[in-house]
Amino acid sequence: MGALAIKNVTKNFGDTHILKGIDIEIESGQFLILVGPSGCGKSTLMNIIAGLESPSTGEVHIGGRMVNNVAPKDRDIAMVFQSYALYPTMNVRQNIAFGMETRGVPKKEQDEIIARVAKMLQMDHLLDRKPSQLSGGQRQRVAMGRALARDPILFLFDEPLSNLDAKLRVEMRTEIKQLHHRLKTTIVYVTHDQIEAMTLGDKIAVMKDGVIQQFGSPQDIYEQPANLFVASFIGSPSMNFIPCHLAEQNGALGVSLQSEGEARFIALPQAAKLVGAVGKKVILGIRPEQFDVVIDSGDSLACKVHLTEPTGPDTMVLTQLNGVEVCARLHPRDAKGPGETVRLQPDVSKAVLFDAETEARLA
Amino acid sequence: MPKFWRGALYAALLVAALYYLLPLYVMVITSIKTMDQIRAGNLLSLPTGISFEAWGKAWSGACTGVDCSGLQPFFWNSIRMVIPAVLISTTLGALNGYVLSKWRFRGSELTFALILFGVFIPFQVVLLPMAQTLGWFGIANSIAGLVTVHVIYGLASTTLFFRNYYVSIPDELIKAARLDGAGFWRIFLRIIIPMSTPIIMVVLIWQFTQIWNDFLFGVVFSAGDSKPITVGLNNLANTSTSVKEYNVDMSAALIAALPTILVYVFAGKYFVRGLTAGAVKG
Amino acid sequence: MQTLRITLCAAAMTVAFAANAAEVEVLHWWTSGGEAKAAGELKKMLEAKGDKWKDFAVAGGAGENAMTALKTRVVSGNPPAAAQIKGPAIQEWGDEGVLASLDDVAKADGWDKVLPKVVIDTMKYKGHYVAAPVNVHRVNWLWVNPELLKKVNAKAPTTWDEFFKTAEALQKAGIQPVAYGGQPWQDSTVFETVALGVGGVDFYKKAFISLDQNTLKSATMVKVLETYKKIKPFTDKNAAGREWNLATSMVINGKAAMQFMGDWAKGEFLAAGKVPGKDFLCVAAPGTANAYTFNIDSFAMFKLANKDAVKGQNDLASTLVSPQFQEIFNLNKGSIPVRLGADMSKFDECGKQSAKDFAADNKSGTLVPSFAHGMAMHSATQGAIYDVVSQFWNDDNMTAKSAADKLATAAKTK
Amino acid sequence: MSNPTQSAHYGFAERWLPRLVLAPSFLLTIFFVYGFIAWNGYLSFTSSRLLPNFEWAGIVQYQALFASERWWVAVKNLFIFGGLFIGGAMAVGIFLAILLDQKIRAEGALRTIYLYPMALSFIVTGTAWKWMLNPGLGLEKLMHDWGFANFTFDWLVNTDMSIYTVVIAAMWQSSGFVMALFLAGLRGIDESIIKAAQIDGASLPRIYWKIILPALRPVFFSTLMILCHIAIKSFDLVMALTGGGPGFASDVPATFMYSMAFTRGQTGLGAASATMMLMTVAAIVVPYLYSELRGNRNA
Repeated sequence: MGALAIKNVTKNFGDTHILKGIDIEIESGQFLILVGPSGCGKSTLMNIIAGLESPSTGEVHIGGRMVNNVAPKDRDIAMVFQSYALYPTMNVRQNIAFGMETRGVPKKEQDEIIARVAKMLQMDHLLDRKPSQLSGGQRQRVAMGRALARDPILFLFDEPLSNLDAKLRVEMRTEIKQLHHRLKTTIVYVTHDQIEAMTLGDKIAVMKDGVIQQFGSPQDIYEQPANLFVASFIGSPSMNFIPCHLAEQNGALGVSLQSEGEARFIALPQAAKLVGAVGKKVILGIRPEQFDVVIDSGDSLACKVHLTEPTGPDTMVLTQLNGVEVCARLHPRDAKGPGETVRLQPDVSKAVLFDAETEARLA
Repeated sequence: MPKFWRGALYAALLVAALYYLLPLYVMVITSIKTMDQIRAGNLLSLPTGISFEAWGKAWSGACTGVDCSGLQPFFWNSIRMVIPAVLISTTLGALNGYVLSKWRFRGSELTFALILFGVFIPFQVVLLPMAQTLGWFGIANSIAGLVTVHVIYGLASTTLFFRNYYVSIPDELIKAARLDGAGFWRIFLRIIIPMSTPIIMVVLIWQFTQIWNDFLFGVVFSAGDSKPITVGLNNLANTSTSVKEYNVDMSAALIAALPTILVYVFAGKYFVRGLTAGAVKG
Repeated sequence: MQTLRITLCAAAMTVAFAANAAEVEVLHWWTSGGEAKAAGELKKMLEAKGDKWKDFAVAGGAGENAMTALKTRVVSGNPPAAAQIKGPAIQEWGDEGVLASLDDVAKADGWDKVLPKVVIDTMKYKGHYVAAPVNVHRVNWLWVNPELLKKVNAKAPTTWDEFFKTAEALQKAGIQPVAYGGQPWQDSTVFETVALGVGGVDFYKKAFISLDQNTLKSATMVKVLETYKKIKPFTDKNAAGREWNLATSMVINGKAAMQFMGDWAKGEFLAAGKVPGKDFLCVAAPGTANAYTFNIDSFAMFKLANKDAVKGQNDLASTLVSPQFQEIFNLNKGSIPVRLGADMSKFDECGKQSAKDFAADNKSGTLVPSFAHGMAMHSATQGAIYDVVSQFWNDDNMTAKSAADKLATAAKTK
Repeated sequence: MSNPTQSAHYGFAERWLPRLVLAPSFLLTIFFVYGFIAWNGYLSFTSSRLLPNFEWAGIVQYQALFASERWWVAVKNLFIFGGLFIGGAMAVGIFLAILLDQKIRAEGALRTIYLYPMALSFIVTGTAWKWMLNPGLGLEKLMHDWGFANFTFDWLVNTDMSIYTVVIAAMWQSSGFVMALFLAGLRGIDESIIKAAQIDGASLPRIYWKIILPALRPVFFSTLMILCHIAIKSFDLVMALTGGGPGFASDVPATFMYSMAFTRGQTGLGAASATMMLMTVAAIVVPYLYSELRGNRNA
């Protein structure tokens, strides 16, 4: 059994069902991301893993051991909190030492561990300061140091970067990733930021309304989203969703796209999976980067540019297809100004199709 | 801000200060006058000379009934009453606040509401039942009885103060400490208490003044040798020989007020600071 | 019955924390000059008998705070050995079953023989002595500063007409005619004196002992009230809340000419070194020369579990009634001894007069209990009547007629 | 998501300790507050006189209470006193807090001066106030000495006005505390809101009236509760200053109860009046507590 296994865990507060049957299993050394909008239950799940709350039903296994009835301190875990939760009246050294003190680690050993952790996180010079004398980034570092000192089999990170400014967040993200590479410990990481999820995770569990929508590798989730929600949540700018009808034309299955009065039938590659859905309302999902600019081609559409958003390497071009706003990520040299027309060709080989009613992926 | 308004602002503040200081001024000035000066002047007139005779008399010589030991014994009674009462009620309040904010359980909110309502009951309601109960416990008319009464009826406010303060301490701190292996008591002693200085100051000051100044419980639940200073003062001020010695009355009043005034002068800033730190939240 | 059981139960518990041997805790509110001196004498005599006096004085509000303290002490099962209780209140406390019998002491000291009947009746609850009397006060005195009266060529008034004539003359001469203390019990003290003077003994008895509705609403009562209110213009504005002895000192110091007050006021005159008959006069209040409103101070003894304390109680009771104490105490307090035929030689004119009148009025049946001093009615009724009297005195818009009606209603309070 | 920390299944101590710690206070409250309320409630239906007894007498005490003129005077006084005192202390306190918030020199000293009356017992200051308000000794005499012969200030001894002297003294005692509470609130307000309003061109009074004071709603309510509670319980204040007088003109329910139950031997009537006081308090406090605790749960 892996480092962490969650089996059919539910959590109810009275009539409110926070978690509705969660199943997750990861291997030792993996980096698991729990991602989802606020209120999806990810923090509750985290607390259950930590033992700070108990599940209504189901089991939590850590390191192959059923820990439902094990106190948080005995689960061999460490946690980094969103607010860092540093003890305000203790200096950094005492903050790190507190847990070891409680566990009865000899003083000498404590000092060694603190020295090692401080060196690893380059915060030797902060050891005698109080949390109130530290910057946000430094506090974050101390909070991680406190977790590292524990040397647990499982690290829990509860949105550790969301209180930092953008630049620092990127830096710390990298640092956490490096740390993971170096230490090879198992990490469970809660975030609502999909970029963090993509960049850090070995495995991502996308949650909504107390249910795991999809559990898989970042690439899986990006390319093969299980449903409309996952597709919309992961990726920035978000995937374009174009309502259309699935039709058959000349023996091929496809959808019709319209722009500026012009209509094109686009044949879809995964025809085999779609046979049963012919005639249904579907939603075509195309990521912004799956558009190419062409001079003229049978499958391309003339689109009028409404707005451009240059980001440097790319330029986002907003236009309309089938009456909905669509964003295309283009090379700056291909982008046209607002009011001008650009011919776009969707690359449907990677496009996905959702059932308009169930929002589940068809292909 | 224009100069004129700035001036008006200070003027308003000074007028207010005079209003607050007037009774104190009258008390101090009268206490150091002799009776002749009091008769000759009016209540604001300055003394022609300073005399602490009245203070001495109020402290150790003024008579109530056949007892002429002044306020001194009552003062020590109050000290012996106020110290344990304040410490016990503060400790209990801190523990209650800690549980009610950080270790909630089914029914804890209801318990809080029940305790909180205790702040508001008119104390006249409890006098007779309390007297009987203290009799049962064998601590009627003793300092121990008074301490008990003050602890019980101080609980509601101390609990409220601490609970409201602790609510503003993030729960994550408790979670972190639990992951660090600390239990209920260790978290309280090592994490919560060190963070509580502002609110402890508020509660100590509050309880000290409340208990020191109490008259109702004092007059009802004390006997000859356990009377607190407010009762002693009342006896003294209402004991009238044919000449009312205003200077002795005022000195006695000031002696009775001195501890609380000193507390406010020297610790008042902690009081305001503590209130700012969350005691009045919500 | 249940009360009794609870009290007994509580009393039993006091055993565990009983006070030191033979320590007599005495609750009283004798805190003013003359009173305190008198209490000091009692303490001395008791200590001569080997008992320890534990003072439990509660000042303020004519014993209001003291009653509160007493009540909670009794409820808590830890009553003082003795408390200053008098009049019908003795019966009320007796009803609660908390008073101790003094029959042994009374028999040994022959109280039945030496005390007048009115006193004996008051001290007994259901045939047993439960309280020891200390003195008899006459309430219906008028205290006069003769020097001030001389200035307007007046003599001490004996009728109400004279009184008001004198008062007007004094006022014209720029002298404050009446020293007054505006506290409910003082309001009622003056009121009952007026009632006795204007209405007479029978009226007084019917109104304040029988609480007869018709009498209380009668035209006489209206007249009494009107007369009472007529005094107000002759008092000063600062009277509200003033202690009685401060009012007395106004007469002593020549700031006011007269005061209606019981004979405890004399203690203040004497303490100020004034000589009766010369520096001040004591005369029966207008229209009351042949009547006597009495106020008997007494100490009721509470049941105590501690045997030694009981001995102390008996010593105290015996001392209180003893001729030596009666003399010393009453010389200080301004009242007269309760014992019949006590030696009055050391007493001053006022005291002698009072003793003589007491004996005479005892015979003629014109001895009436003072309601203002809790001698005539239960405390609840008395309180309700206090309320009406004080309200009438203070509220200048209230008519005498409506006050009389309110008195009648108040008298129904149980 | 901030859920209250929940005890998990494990750990007997952690599950029961909180309850155990709270238990003494809970039991004390149940017995000494609610038990005594019930005790008192029962007494109000008995014929208790000098001492409590337990003979059932029905509602006679309430009938007597409602028929008592003095009780209604006390109730009326409570409304006059409560209204003026709460309004006055609130207004003065807020005003002073705003003034002190203008970056004043010697703020600390002024704050202490405004706050110190809170530290004093009315048994103490009543002595001084009584003297100052006494027409023959205090202010009136002072003004006469200064040559204002027609100045009169006799509220203390005036049946219609004596309750207002209680208001003056009570405001003196409590307004500084209100000031402290509001000052604490003002210091907690985000300065950028004020800056934004200044950029919008709002005048200072307008900023306070429209933006800052509304933001202090919670402080306002807790202060209101504290003042209500002081007003209803005010006892030593009235006792020390007027003793309920002249007559019973400045009686309030607390002093009414005290004199009935303790000096008049009408314990049953006193208990009935205490029950009425309690119900008044409950009518104000219970809805407040309810909304307060509900609010906390949703926060």
